[in-house]
Amino acid sequence: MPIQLTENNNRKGYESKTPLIQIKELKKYFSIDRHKLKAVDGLTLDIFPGETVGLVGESGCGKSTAGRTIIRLYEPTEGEVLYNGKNIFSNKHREMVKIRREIQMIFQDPYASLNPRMTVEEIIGEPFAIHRTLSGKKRKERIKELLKLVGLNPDHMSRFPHEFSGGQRQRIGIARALALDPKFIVCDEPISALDVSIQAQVVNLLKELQEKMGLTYLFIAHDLSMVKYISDRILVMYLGKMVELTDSESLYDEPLHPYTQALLSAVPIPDPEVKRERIVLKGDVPSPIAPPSGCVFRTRCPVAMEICSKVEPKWQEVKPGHFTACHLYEV
Amino acid sequence: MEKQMKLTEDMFQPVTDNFKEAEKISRPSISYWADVWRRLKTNKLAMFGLVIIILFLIMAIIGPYLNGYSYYEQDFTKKNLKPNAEHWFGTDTSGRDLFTRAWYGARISLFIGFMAALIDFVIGVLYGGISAIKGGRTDNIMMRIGEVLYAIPYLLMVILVMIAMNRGIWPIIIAMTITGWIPTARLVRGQVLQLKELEFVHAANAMGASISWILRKHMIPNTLGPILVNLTLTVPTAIFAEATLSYLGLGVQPPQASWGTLVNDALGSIHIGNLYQLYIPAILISLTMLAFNVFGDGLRDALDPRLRN
Amino acid sequence: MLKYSLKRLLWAIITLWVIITITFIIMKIIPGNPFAKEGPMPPAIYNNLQKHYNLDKPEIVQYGLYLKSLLQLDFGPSMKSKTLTVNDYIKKGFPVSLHLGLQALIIAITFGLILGVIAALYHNRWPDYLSMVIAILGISVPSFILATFLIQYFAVYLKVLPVATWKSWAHTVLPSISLAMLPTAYLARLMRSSMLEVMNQDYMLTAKAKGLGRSMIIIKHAIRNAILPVVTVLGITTANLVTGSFIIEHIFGIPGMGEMFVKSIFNRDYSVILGSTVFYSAILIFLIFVVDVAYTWIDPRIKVAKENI
Amino acid sequence: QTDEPSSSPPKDDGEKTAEEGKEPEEAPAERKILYLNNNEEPGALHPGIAQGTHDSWILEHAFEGLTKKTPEGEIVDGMAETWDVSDDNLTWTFHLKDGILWSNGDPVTAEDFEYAWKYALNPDSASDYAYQLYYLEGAEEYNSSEEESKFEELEAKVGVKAVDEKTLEVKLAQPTPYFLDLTSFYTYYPVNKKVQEANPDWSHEASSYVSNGAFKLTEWNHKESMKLEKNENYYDKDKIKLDEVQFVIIDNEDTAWQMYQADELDLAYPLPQDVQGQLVDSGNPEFNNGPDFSVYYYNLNNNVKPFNNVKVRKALAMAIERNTITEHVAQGGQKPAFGIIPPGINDVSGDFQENSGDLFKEDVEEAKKLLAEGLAEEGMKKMPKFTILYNTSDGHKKIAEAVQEMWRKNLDFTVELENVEFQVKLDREKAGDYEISRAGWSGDYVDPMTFVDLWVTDGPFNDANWGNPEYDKQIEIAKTSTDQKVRMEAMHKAEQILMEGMPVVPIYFYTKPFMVKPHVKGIFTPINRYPQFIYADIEK
Amino acid sequence: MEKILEVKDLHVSFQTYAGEVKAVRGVNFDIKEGETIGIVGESGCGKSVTAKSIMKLLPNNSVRYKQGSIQLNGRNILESSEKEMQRIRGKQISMIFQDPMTSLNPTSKVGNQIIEAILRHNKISRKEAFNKALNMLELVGIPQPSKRIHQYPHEYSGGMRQRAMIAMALACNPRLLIADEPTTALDVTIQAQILDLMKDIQQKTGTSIILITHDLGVVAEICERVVVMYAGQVVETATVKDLYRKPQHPYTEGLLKSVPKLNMDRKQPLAPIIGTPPDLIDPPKGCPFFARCEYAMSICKNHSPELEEVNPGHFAACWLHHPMAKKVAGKGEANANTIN
Ligand SMILES: Nc1ncnc2c1ncn2[C@@H]1O[C@H](COP(=O)(O)OP(=O)(O)OP(=O)(O)O)[C@@H](O)[C@H]1O
Ligand SMILES: Nc1ncnc2c1ncn2[C@@H]1O[C@H](COP(=O)(O)OP(=O)(O)OP(=O)(O)O)[C@@H](O)[C@H]1O
Ligand SMILES: [Mg+2]
Ligand SMILES: [Mg+2]
Repeated sequence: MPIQLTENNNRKGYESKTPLIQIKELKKYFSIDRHKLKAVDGLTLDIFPGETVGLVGESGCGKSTAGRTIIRLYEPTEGEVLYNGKNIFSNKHREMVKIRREIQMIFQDPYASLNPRMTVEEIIGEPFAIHRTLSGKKRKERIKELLKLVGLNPDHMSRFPHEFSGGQRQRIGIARALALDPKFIVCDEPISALDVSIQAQVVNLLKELQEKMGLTYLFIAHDLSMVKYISDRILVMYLGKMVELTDSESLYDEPLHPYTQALLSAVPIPDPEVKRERIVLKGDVPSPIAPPSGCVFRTRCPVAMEICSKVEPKWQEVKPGHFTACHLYEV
Repeated sequence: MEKQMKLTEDMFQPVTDNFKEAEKISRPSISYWADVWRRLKTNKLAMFGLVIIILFLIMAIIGPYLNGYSYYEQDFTKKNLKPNAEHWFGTDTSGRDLFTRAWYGARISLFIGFMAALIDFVIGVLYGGISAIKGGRTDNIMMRIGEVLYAIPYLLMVILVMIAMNRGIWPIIIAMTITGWIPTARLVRGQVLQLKELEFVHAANAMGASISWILRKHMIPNTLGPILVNLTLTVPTAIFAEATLSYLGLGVQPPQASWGTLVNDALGSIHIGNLYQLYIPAILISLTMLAFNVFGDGLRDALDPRLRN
Repeated sequence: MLKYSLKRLLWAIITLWVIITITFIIMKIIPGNPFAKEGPMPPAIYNNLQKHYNLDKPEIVQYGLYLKSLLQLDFGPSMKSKTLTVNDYIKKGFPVSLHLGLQALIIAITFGLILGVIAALYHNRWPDYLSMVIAILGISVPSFILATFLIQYFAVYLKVLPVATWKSWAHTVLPSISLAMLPTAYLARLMRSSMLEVMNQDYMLTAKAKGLGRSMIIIKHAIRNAILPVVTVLGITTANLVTGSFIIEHIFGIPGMGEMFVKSIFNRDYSVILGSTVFYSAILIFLIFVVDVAYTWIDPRIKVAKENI
Repeated sequence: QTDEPSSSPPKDDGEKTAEEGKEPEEAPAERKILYLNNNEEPGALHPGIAQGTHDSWILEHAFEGLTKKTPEGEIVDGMAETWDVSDDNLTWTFHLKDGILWSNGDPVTAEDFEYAWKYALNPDSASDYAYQLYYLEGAEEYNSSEEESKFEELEAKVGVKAVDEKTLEVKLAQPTPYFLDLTSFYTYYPVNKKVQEANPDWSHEASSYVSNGAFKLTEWNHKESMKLEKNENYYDKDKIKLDEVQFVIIDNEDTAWQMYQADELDLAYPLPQDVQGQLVDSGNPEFNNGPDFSVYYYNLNNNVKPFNNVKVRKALAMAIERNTITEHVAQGGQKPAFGIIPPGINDVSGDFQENSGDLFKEDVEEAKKLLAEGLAEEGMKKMPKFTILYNTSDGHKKIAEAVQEMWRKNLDFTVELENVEFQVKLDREKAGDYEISRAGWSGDYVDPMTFVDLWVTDGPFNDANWGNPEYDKQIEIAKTSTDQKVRMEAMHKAEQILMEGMPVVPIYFYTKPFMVKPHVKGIFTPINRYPQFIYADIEK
Repeated sequence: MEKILEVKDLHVSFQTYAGEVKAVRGVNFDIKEGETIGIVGESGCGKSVTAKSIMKLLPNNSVRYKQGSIQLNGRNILESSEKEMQRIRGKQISMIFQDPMTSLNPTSKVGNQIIEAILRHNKISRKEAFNKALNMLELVGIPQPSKRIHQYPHEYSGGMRQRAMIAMALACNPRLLIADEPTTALDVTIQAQILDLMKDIQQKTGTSIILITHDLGVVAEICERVVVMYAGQVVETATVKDLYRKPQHPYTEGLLKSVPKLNMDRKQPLAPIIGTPPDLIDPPKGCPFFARCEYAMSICKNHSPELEEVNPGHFAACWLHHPMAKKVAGKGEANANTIN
């Protein structure tokens, strides 16, 4: 089913700008035992320079896969991603290496994404070494600068990742991502593994850098409060599909899709006196190998209707700049 | 104790310079390898192994010159002498000095052992690494090739090598490694398949790193633990393989000696009671095995991040 | 599963074919002639022999003829024995080698696992060292020495067991032990390291938290998880053991198949070389398949189809 | 019944060892059993296609030819009662004994001989030893024929014919003084024609095995063991004391020796080298050492420089200390060889070898001189790099090492050693792809000819590629003459010429050291055979 | 209500190459029957070590119980033998581990793993144990338990695995359940399910629960009392309400502040606690939070504050509550006021 597009899912007010990244009908299937696992099933989105787009959804709904496919860590099954108007999937290796300078990624697990047997200097210097841009003294200077930028002590250059705390490690990862002056960074749950106080440190840093350097983020997370805080627009995914997309305020103020509503209600609020009516979803996320027919959310949806099991809901702009795919809003 | 303390007002003055200490990391900075070495050092057994290995290496170099005999000179009037002041390890059935021959043998055996291990390592890592990184069809075919190589009669290949290259130490080493790298490659492949999915490898990919870069900078250092242990097993295994080849008559050519040929030559001594001829090379081999194994174990433990704090 | 097995069978046939072809080529490259004989060999005699075994035909024809008879499961006549065909060799030798090999395998698995588990449980304490020393002794005494010693002590000196030949169960004891020594040691080392790995896993803590006793934890939770690498190795080891060991059979005068692998090569007995290679490869490929199936049984997470190596 | 798994023997064997190896006394009628070891699984127990010692040791006891040898080495009547020779020495007529039977009860006929010999000569049989029959008229032509269509015609021309059931007529291609000796050789044994025609594979299993000798094969567990039992149909059965001979097949001297020590074997041959050395001087009554009809020598490839130079060849021969080798390396009481023909053959008067004496001397100084001269003649300054090729074996290795060391010490050059598999060594010798190679030759029949024959120009075993017309002439004389005196003289001359030219370097004459348990009596060792047990007895 | 567990002045250290890691340095708390308490604190502050000490599950070769006691029904666990502990574990105290992926044995069926725990502590037949396990799976809301009981962990989803862990932990009706970050690895919707389930079960069985987490939201949802730990020490304990309303320790306050509120202005930066916790090999002499504290005073640097009752039932370890601090604050700078 082709997703109905309204101006490429653009946010209101952005229509005139040229997007930095245009994702069109992106699909990524994994084959497992001759079955197809539709990890990402039709993602269409424009990301504009200087903007932060949040990507939320339950664990396993395809967020990381989407992020990784966008920067071509995976080859897509279908669809294209235009970077500055050029499809990155049709690039040859040489051109791709060039693009890799401008597109970076921050990984979910700060420890796992740093080679435990490299010093911080080597880790942050790796992009320079791979692209042979800076060397020797200059490289060292730049590494020091980067460390300072992310709030680390440049004297710690010769240390190993295991000698740092979680927050510090994530900063090393950020420094590495910033090394080549990227334009676009996919942040794949950069804070999920950290505890609250450190989460705040990292998020502050990311925002600060965005302001300073005009960065564009795709911010993946499943912690809605943090995503809301950092994102301009938020895309909600469920089982590989886009479920809802709008700017962060409207998403929180009036979530349309029942899944979004449940998601929002499930966020625990650190205040014992605020007792919110929680929508506890029944059952588990269905297997992406055999997704339910019709609307993929219907098996857990508290307001499922008959039609939901038969017809896949259309992607539509319910309000200006607020898109969703749900039969409740179909006319 | 705080209760008895005299509290004064100025103790309760706010301070502002406290944040300076916030980022302090008080744990001593110790590099990965220094840490490995430190842990290795505390492992007495591993150090014992290392000392023996080094000692044997030194003896392999200087041992044959220590008592003035040559490894080839026969003196039948002095055959089958038990170890004595003149001949420290005794003499063999041809009256050759066993001390000299034992250390000359160490030279050949250890050389074969180290070279075989090194070659296994290089080929195994490259082959296994590339196979795993490339994955899919390439991997399948590369592994099949390994399987085929493994199934072709080993001796046939040994003979082929010996014919192609004439006899000598190198053909033996090549004969030893001709299939020896396959287990190493499988091991590395298994490791790399795991590592391949680790985030830091993806990170390197995302930066546009090439396969050789990833292999060099990320895979090898992180598989070094099991590989090194495997290597320490390969060294003695190769020494043995040479012994077995000697038994089959494919070992080094006389009058050169290796530990394998010494053991082999002395096999008959079991019937006539000059067992020292057998014991001496056998003990040297066993000690080497022991040394490499305890060292390998120690290294394994030292490199295992979960055992470190 | 059936489809998967069929696919594997197809691969096996292709692999076998490649193995046969390469072996055939090597066999023809290396010098030596099955009929060379000390003493006068008038050309007529030589020609008759060549003709009798089809060796006078072009090599490609010989290759074709061989493949053809293989398809009929006929490995052809031996060029050295005018009495036994290669099929006879296998029919006669395999049950013997299988018996010996399985017995050795049982010893190796039992003791290897016990030693390995004990070593891991008492990591870096004396039982670990003891088990290591036992394992080292197993590795560091070549089987031909060990076998000779065992005979000398138990059969010649104590006279509690027969020296050699293959007649009663008593005759199988010494060869089984000699044969089992190396794999025992190897499995022990392997089991130790994988046990160490498993003991650090979270689910071991879960088991402990349930209040399970130590031995229960090990039996029910640790061993099954740790045994995977052992099983991997067992594939090849079993193939090697059940097809006989030349040295052990040679020393103990056992009518197994091991001799055929080595002697046929030394004798350039072409049909036996090919026959033993095919037989060995088939067993090897089959056992690797069994191992892959065993993987799924041991660790339900592993899908057979994914493991198509 | 031989296919039965070895379930019964194990028991008594197990008990045997438990009883400290005393021969099983529980055998009801005190069966006399001899326990032996055959080194290898026989390749064929068929007289026509048998191919070596491992086969012949069994065949010699299971079969009997027209003639046989006494323990003293004399040729006496076997299957044939009497024989006549024509004046030209070309036609032999054998008259078979009466009442000679196959082990299955069939009578042994002259036809069985004719059939057997022609069977061996048939090119299709691909017999290794068919050339032993080339002395017959038309034999070589038949055996070397390539066209199958002509086989029948050629077969008919072969000089052997059963005149009647009891008479065998043999026509030789040329007079052969030692033909009678040959008739005791296994290629000349008969084969039961009826059995062979009914079941061409009769010799593959004990169950179908039929023979005409003192013993019959009753059990053959391939590659494992064999059992010979007394043949009740044998005409001379009263002289046979043993009831049974049990062979194990073990190809490892060390193990066989250990079995002997553990009383599992009654006879150990061959012995491990080190053990031999100890036993030779020990005076152990179980130790026996008979002469062997073999010589151990080194081939020098006369086509390769500088071995084309006789002085170099001589120098090499003279610089080897043979006593050291026999005493300390081979250690089997072997005799240093200064000629090529081993002791044990009768000359016209006395022993041929003794009459020859030492045909050259060991002399280091002389050797040095000769080497220098020889090299100079060849325009070489020093000995080039070369290799001694030997087939893989510890014994050969040790001798090669000793020779290597002697040449290094005495002549001051270093030779390399190279071992290859037997099949490769032979192949390379044939192809001339070697410099020096170790070799040995065991006489097929008891006549010096079996040795001197080897080095005729372009002879089939002349791997040294040497040639000397004078030598060839002497051989021709010895071959054609029927006068023993003339023949022996010619062969003495030939041996002298050979040692003068030194194409091969003799090292030693083999011996046959073996151990027999004291309770075994009557083992004898014909000069070119394994220890024979046909008349052996066990006395306890 | 009766106290079923009392941790008194617990000190736990680890022997490591760099020296002694003083992971827990004087922890006091107790839990009454049927109560749910939360232990919160940043990563590495000693929560898990405390929990594992209660089960005596810390690695024998490096751990040292330096001081203090853990009283379970009046018996000191630290003095119990391994045999006795085996009887206590699973029966009296159960534990749920952080990562459901790795905490279940991958090669053993889920059912068997539960049955095993039941059989260990009850003298019943395997059949009965099977039925009990089936019940437990049903209780924790696993659909089609009779089918699921025969499946392997990898055939379960993450949430189901965690529920299986809970079923296993509850199988022998333990009196105390220690849940060490039971939902950290799960996403919010599953987390909500699990938390609901735990509440539910507690109501049914009256089990006491110690919930360890660093997610303040989770604590707010289901706990009655909270213990805040920092650098191996308890810095504050109070009822949930008191703690969230009026945190009495700057660290607790910092923790609460660093969480973004859903209705927060996106322009305004978050307020994290600066810096990282001290290294426990060489813990500071004074207040461990000194280096990160906004309200630090000179006394904090060298003198460690005691845990004292600030308000009824609300304990905190901070010099700011010392009368003198209030006096100083009253004189001039008003920074101390913020905390109250
Ligand atoms: N390399 C792969 N091969 C096969 N399946 C995969 C692969 N990577 C991801 N998947 C599957 O694709 C689906 C989406 O995974 P993905 O990692 O994108 O989820 P996610 O939304 O990032 O989840 P989380 O929040 O847990 O990180 C999952 O069902 C996962 O099992
Ligand atoms: N086995 C051990 N050996 C040495 N130090 C340890 C060990 N286990 C824990 N520690 C140390 O004890 C301290 C407290 O660890 P603990 O696991 O209790 O933290 P936690 O509060 O549970 O943190 P998290 O939220 O990350 O689980 C840490 O500094 C840790 O490094
Ligand atoms: Mg993800
Ligand atoms: Mg923890």
